[in-house]
Amino acid sequence: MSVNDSFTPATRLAIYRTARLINLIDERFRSLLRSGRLAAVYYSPRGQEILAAAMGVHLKSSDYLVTTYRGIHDQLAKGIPLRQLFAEYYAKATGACKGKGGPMHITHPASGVMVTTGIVGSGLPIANGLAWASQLKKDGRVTLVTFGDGASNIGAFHESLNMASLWKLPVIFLCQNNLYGESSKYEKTTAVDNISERAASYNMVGVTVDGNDPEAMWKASGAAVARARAGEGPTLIEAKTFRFMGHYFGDPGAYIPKEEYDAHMARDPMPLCRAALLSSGAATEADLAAYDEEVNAQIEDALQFAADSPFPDVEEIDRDVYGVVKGAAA
Amino acid sequence: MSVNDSFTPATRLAIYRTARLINLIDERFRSLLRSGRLAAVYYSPRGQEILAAAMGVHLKSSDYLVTTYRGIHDQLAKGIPLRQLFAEYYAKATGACKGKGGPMHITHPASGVMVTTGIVGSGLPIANGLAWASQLKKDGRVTLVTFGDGASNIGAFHESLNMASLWKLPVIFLCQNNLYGESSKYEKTTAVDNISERAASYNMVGVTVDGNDPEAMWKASGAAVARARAGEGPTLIEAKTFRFMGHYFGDPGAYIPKEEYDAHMARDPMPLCRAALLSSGAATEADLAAYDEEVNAQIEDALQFAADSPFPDVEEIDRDVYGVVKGAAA
Amino acid sequence: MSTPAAAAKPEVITFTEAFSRALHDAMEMDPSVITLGEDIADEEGGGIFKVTKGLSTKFGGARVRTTPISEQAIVGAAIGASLAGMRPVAEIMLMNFITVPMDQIVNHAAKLRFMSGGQTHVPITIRTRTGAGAGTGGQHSDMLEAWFAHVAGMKVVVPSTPADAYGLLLGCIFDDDPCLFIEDQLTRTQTGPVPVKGQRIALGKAHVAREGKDVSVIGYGRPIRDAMVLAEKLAGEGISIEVVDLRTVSPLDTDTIMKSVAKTGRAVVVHEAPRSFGCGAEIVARIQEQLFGQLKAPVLRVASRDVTVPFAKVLEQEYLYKASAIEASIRKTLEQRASR
Amino acid sequence: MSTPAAAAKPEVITFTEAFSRALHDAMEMDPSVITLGEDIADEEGGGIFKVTKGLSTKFGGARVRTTPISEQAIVGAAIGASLAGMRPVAEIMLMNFITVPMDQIVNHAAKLRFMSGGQTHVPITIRTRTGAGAGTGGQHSDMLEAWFAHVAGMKVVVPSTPADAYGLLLGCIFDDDPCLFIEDQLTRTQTGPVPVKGQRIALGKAHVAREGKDVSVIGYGRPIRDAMVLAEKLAGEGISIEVVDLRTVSPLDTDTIMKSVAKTGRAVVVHEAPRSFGCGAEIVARIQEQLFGQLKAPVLRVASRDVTVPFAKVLEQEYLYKASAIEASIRKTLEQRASR
Ligand SMILES: Cc1ncc(C[n+]2csc(CCOP(=O)(O)OP(=O)(O)O)c2C)c(N)n1
Ligand SMILES: Cc1ncc(C[n+]2csc(CCOP(=O)(O)OP(=O)(O)O)c2C)c(N)n1
Ligand SMILES: [Mg+2]
Ligand SMILES: [Mg+2]
Repeated sequence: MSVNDSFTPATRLAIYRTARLINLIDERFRSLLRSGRLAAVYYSPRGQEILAAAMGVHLKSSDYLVTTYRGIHDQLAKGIPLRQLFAEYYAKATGACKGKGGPMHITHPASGVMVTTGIVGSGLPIANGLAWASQLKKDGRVTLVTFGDGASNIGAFHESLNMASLWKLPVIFLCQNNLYGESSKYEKTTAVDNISERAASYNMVGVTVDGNDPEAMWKASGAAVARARAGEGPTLIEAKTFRFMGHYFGDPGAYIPKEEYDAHMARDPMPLCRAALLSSGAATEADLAAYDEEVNAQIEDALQFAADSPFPDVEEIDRDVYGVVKGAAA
Repeated sequence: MSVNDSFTPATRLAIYRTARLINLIDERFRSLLRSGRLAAVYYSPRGQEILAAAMGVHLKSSDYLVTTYRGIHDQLAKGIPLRQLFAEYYAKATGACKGKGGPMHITHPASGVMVTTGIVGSGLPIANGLAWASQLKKDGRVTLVTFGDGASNIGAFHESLNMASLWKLPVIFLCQNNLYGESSKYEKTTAVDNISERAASYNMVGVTVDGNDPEAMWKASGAAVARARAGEGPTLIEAKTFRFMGHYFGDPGAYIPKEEYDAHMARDPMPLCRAALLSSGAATEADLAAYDEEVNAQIEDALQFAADSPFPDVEEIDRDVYGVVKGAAA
Repeated sequence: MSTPAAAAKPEVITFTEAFSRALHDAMEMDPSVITLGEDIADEEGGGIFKVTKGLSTKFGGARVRTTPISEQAIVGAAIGASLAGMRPVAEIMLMNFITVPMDQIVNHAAKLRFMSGGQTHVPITIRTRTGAGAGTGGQHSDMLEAWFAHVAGMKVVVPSTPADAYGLLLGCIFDDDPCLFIEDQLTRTQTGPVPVKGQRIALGKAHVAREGKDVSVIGYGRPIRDAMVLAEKLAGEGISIEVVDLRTVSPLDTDTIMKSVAKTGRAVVVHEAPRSFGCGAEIVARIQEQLFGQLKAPVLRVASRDVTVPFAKVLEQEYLYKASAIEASIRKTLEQRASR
Repeated sequence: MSTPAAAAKPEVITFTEAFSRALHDAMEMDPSVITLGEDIADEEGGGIFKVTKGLSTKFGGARVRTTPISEQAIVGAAIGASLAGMRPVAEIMLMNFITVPMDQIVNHAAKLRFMSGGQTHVPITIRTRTGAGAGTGGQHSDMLEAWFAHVAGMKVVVPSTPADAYGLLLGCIFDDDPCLFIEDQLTRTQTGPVPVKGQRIALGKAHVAREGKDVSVIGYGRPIRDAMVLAEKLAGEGISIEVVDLRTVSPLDTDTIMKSVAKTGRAVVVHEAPRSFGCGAEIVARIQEQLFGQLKAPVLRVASRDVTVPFAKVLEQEYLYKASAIEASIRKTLEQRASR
């Protein structure tokens, strides 16, 4: 895609479809958690569907993704298969990580999901390495690493952006600024008005964009991907968004002022995208209803697959510790 | 001092005197090292005397200093007594640290030298803590932390400046940009034209100044100290300078292009300051010669003190491990 | 000591309440006590585990600071403030995140007293939380105390009851050396008798939690709770277990350990951390060095498996040390007669 | 093996040459081998210790990269590149600086294979250098191998001769797990026989450096060189020492250790790191667990003192483990008869 490509209704539809997939799966997971039919620490992406989808349409499955505990939207936008994803949430042997990693460590190289980390900021240095390998192999791959606003205050962020710029690495730093880190407000922990301004510390291109606006996010993402593929180096994208479901599932979110929450809710990107799509004529109510049915069927299938799958054998505990021989255990 | 105070010949003289003290001690140490009469890893401050002196005249002994392995100029500008300093270099029981810390860990609270670290960038987080304590006690102290250009690429730098700005701490981050980190050129490791530009990432005041120009350095330092004392928060000062003696004593410095080296040498700040001082009439050749004699006498005294002092008792090894009881040894 | 029975008694508190009370009482007693960490102020809900709830409201935002996600800056700020005479308590939310500020802790907090020849010291307390069993997987469950026990200058403390948690946390805060205080996330709602307000427990002293004559069970933290239950059960069979709760893992109270094992001649060492190169090895090594010939059986270790903490419950339980293994080891040391 | 005699032989190389040759040969053999670290390229002089000299000129700046002073980014870049099929060798200039990238090493490099269920793995080698005796003080001398030995998924390697250094470094580079390779800064100019080009030494296997029947001396790295000298000397007195060089500290080759001690019945464990909670404790613990009753004397440990490495030579020497202490311990285990 070239930066001048125009944003078509078809593109909006593509973005909506991915975002809606994320949206429906998130809704389902939260209802399963509420009813106790799923037991896992869960970090909802509710509110951040559009930005992940708008970036996702620019990426190939061969491109690399490094994400975080709040990463299910990134993983789905990257095309991870539902069955392995769900089975991992259910700690089943058929899960992407055989139930050994769990939701916080989803990995699926076939779809380019290389690392999901539970440590704030730690994905950035690793993303540089994936991009360095692509630069050496000239394989044209782009590495996308996503993280939050809070992560922009940790040392690894600084070291990584400096190195990526010096080495002109094909990497995209996507900061999903949802205005909170756990229960801490952005202003209380981050001494800069826009995180994208920090790119200047590394002679790097930095842009702030409304992550909830499909067109704006699609343009910014496309430009960054094009820059990386052309060997012109990294980009820092700050996608402004909001976290509708608190930090983790069950977080009462009492620290968020009601007016602030309501103001964001009034601009929930999902219904907005849906409305724009309908008015653009790219899809009808019927089309979207049909799509929901299609997705719900996939969800049912994946849930059934997870339910029918066995838990890992106890023997699994000794596997994957070392490559060849089992390690340090006496 | 207020920012508008003008730079007088008397001030230049005060700066020269401190810088010359540093200069003469450094010359002496290097001759002692050459002749093998001193055995220690030594990081010469040659070329960075003026910036340390120009900052030093603004500080009280009650202010705090956190410096690095290349810190003898900062320590002398802060007023550390020669006897304890030299004795520590000579690993004597009368040294500031009883010979247990050595040149890389010079500590002397009475003159405000709180920490000297051998770990790049690690002084910055600690400086914030000293400044936090001053803020809580309202004791009006300022904390100065010095570090190199290379240190501006490590994570601790980023975390520290962000926190200092958020908390409006009375701390001054003095980056002594001597254009090299060990044998690596600035451009190869640092993706920004001026390190002071990084202050913008933290809504912090950042200035780049010619550290070898007494007036410019004095003005920038004075403004930063005034800002800190007034409770207006931290400042990042990037003092451009050069490292004439390589990274450590004995470093052949083959990685520095001759033209580059010569160009800097031609602007050696010490003779320039001396000349300006004489032409300003603030001092005569005779005055400066007398001062050198005075300093050389102090150096002789301190060297004699160090020479006459005993090495620490072997028992010292078990002291200062824990406050009350000796620790983990079986 | 806390036993299941205790949980029934009226006058009890949870571990979380004990941690919280210690912080409140310390800040009340001494204005130089200050605290910092992620989300710890009341504006942020008083901490993700609510241990710091109420502190910022009571003592103000200047002494109780919510920080950015910057563990190096958090520990560094604590160190610096301590050099200026404060007694900072820094919270590192979970122990796996302590891998981030290792330089500040090991190269600075632990060494500054020695390297300065005693001119400065670092009276900080680092509170952190961890422990497997909650299904949080490989990066949120590690017990890494062995690293810090291996660093001279550090003190490492792990409580096994709410009352000890209170007394030991006070002990850390008012100790003049850098202390690492480890809170177990799995037992945080368990209860025990209420501690005496303001009463500190001295660091560096192990506690004989239960006297016995047949086998010494030596450990710290969560497994001590299992050992106390087991001791009660085995007493029914006439097996007399002595439970030695180290409380302070390092510096290690060798005397109390030797006194106990010299008496029993049999020992089982237990901890939650993985077995290999864990703290248990040091305890075993010292016992055989000092009591060789007096031992009636080899000193056995019970610990978790040498693998990454798995997510799946079935695997996580397999990873964890087991109370049943403590019992089996006790019986094994009793069967065994010195084979010479 | 290297003995003082060897140093005299014509065909010898230094440790530094051995490290360097291994890197050159590995990069020549396999284009996926890449390396990064501070000042390592020839433009910067080929590394502060010259180990990487010539690499960037020979293999180009794309594969041999001088980095900023950013240890987290250095190790992270190595991890990421390894996930994409490369075999990165990262240099952490001195071991005390490895406290900075601990999160990348412990939470990521060591765990990704397990947490991904084997879908990814991290074949990186982290070369670092350390060791006391050079007068560099508290922040430039620490032996921290015990930390990494306690982390499942990591391999820890410490060579005791130039030939081993070459073979083991190749072994690390071509191993499919994250390896920590520790170079001793004090002996780097010492020499030993030349290794066979391209010949790797398998990880996880200890090496009986000298056979003997009276006492097993077990260790790794620098102290093994002392042990070999001592063994030669004591042989003159008719004392037969078996020297077991672990080579790989973790995973620990328990079989070779037990085979040796089962034969001798006496063991002295030695390492440079401070004694308490060091790797020696694990070795002692396993020996007494497995050979209880067959031991003729307690297993003794020789190690450095539990303090910060001091600057003053007199104190630094007092800090360091001593060859004389190894000899004294050997004699002590020989005097002692099981006191029952
Ligand atoms: C190094 C580290 N410190 C602290 C934590 C605990 N923690 C987990 S998520 C989180 C907040 C992160 O906020 P942000 O980066 O904005 O991402 P978001 O959760 O909002 O998507 C914190 C502090 C952690 N996982 N790692
Ligand atoms: C964390 C860490 N990494 C690497 C080193 C090794 N080292 C010591 S000084 C130095 C260069 C520092 O350069 P700079 O910050 O510019 O300071 P300068 O020496 O030029 O004054 C390096 C890499 C260290 N001491 N600490
Ligand atoms: Mg956020
Ligand atoms: Mg420099």
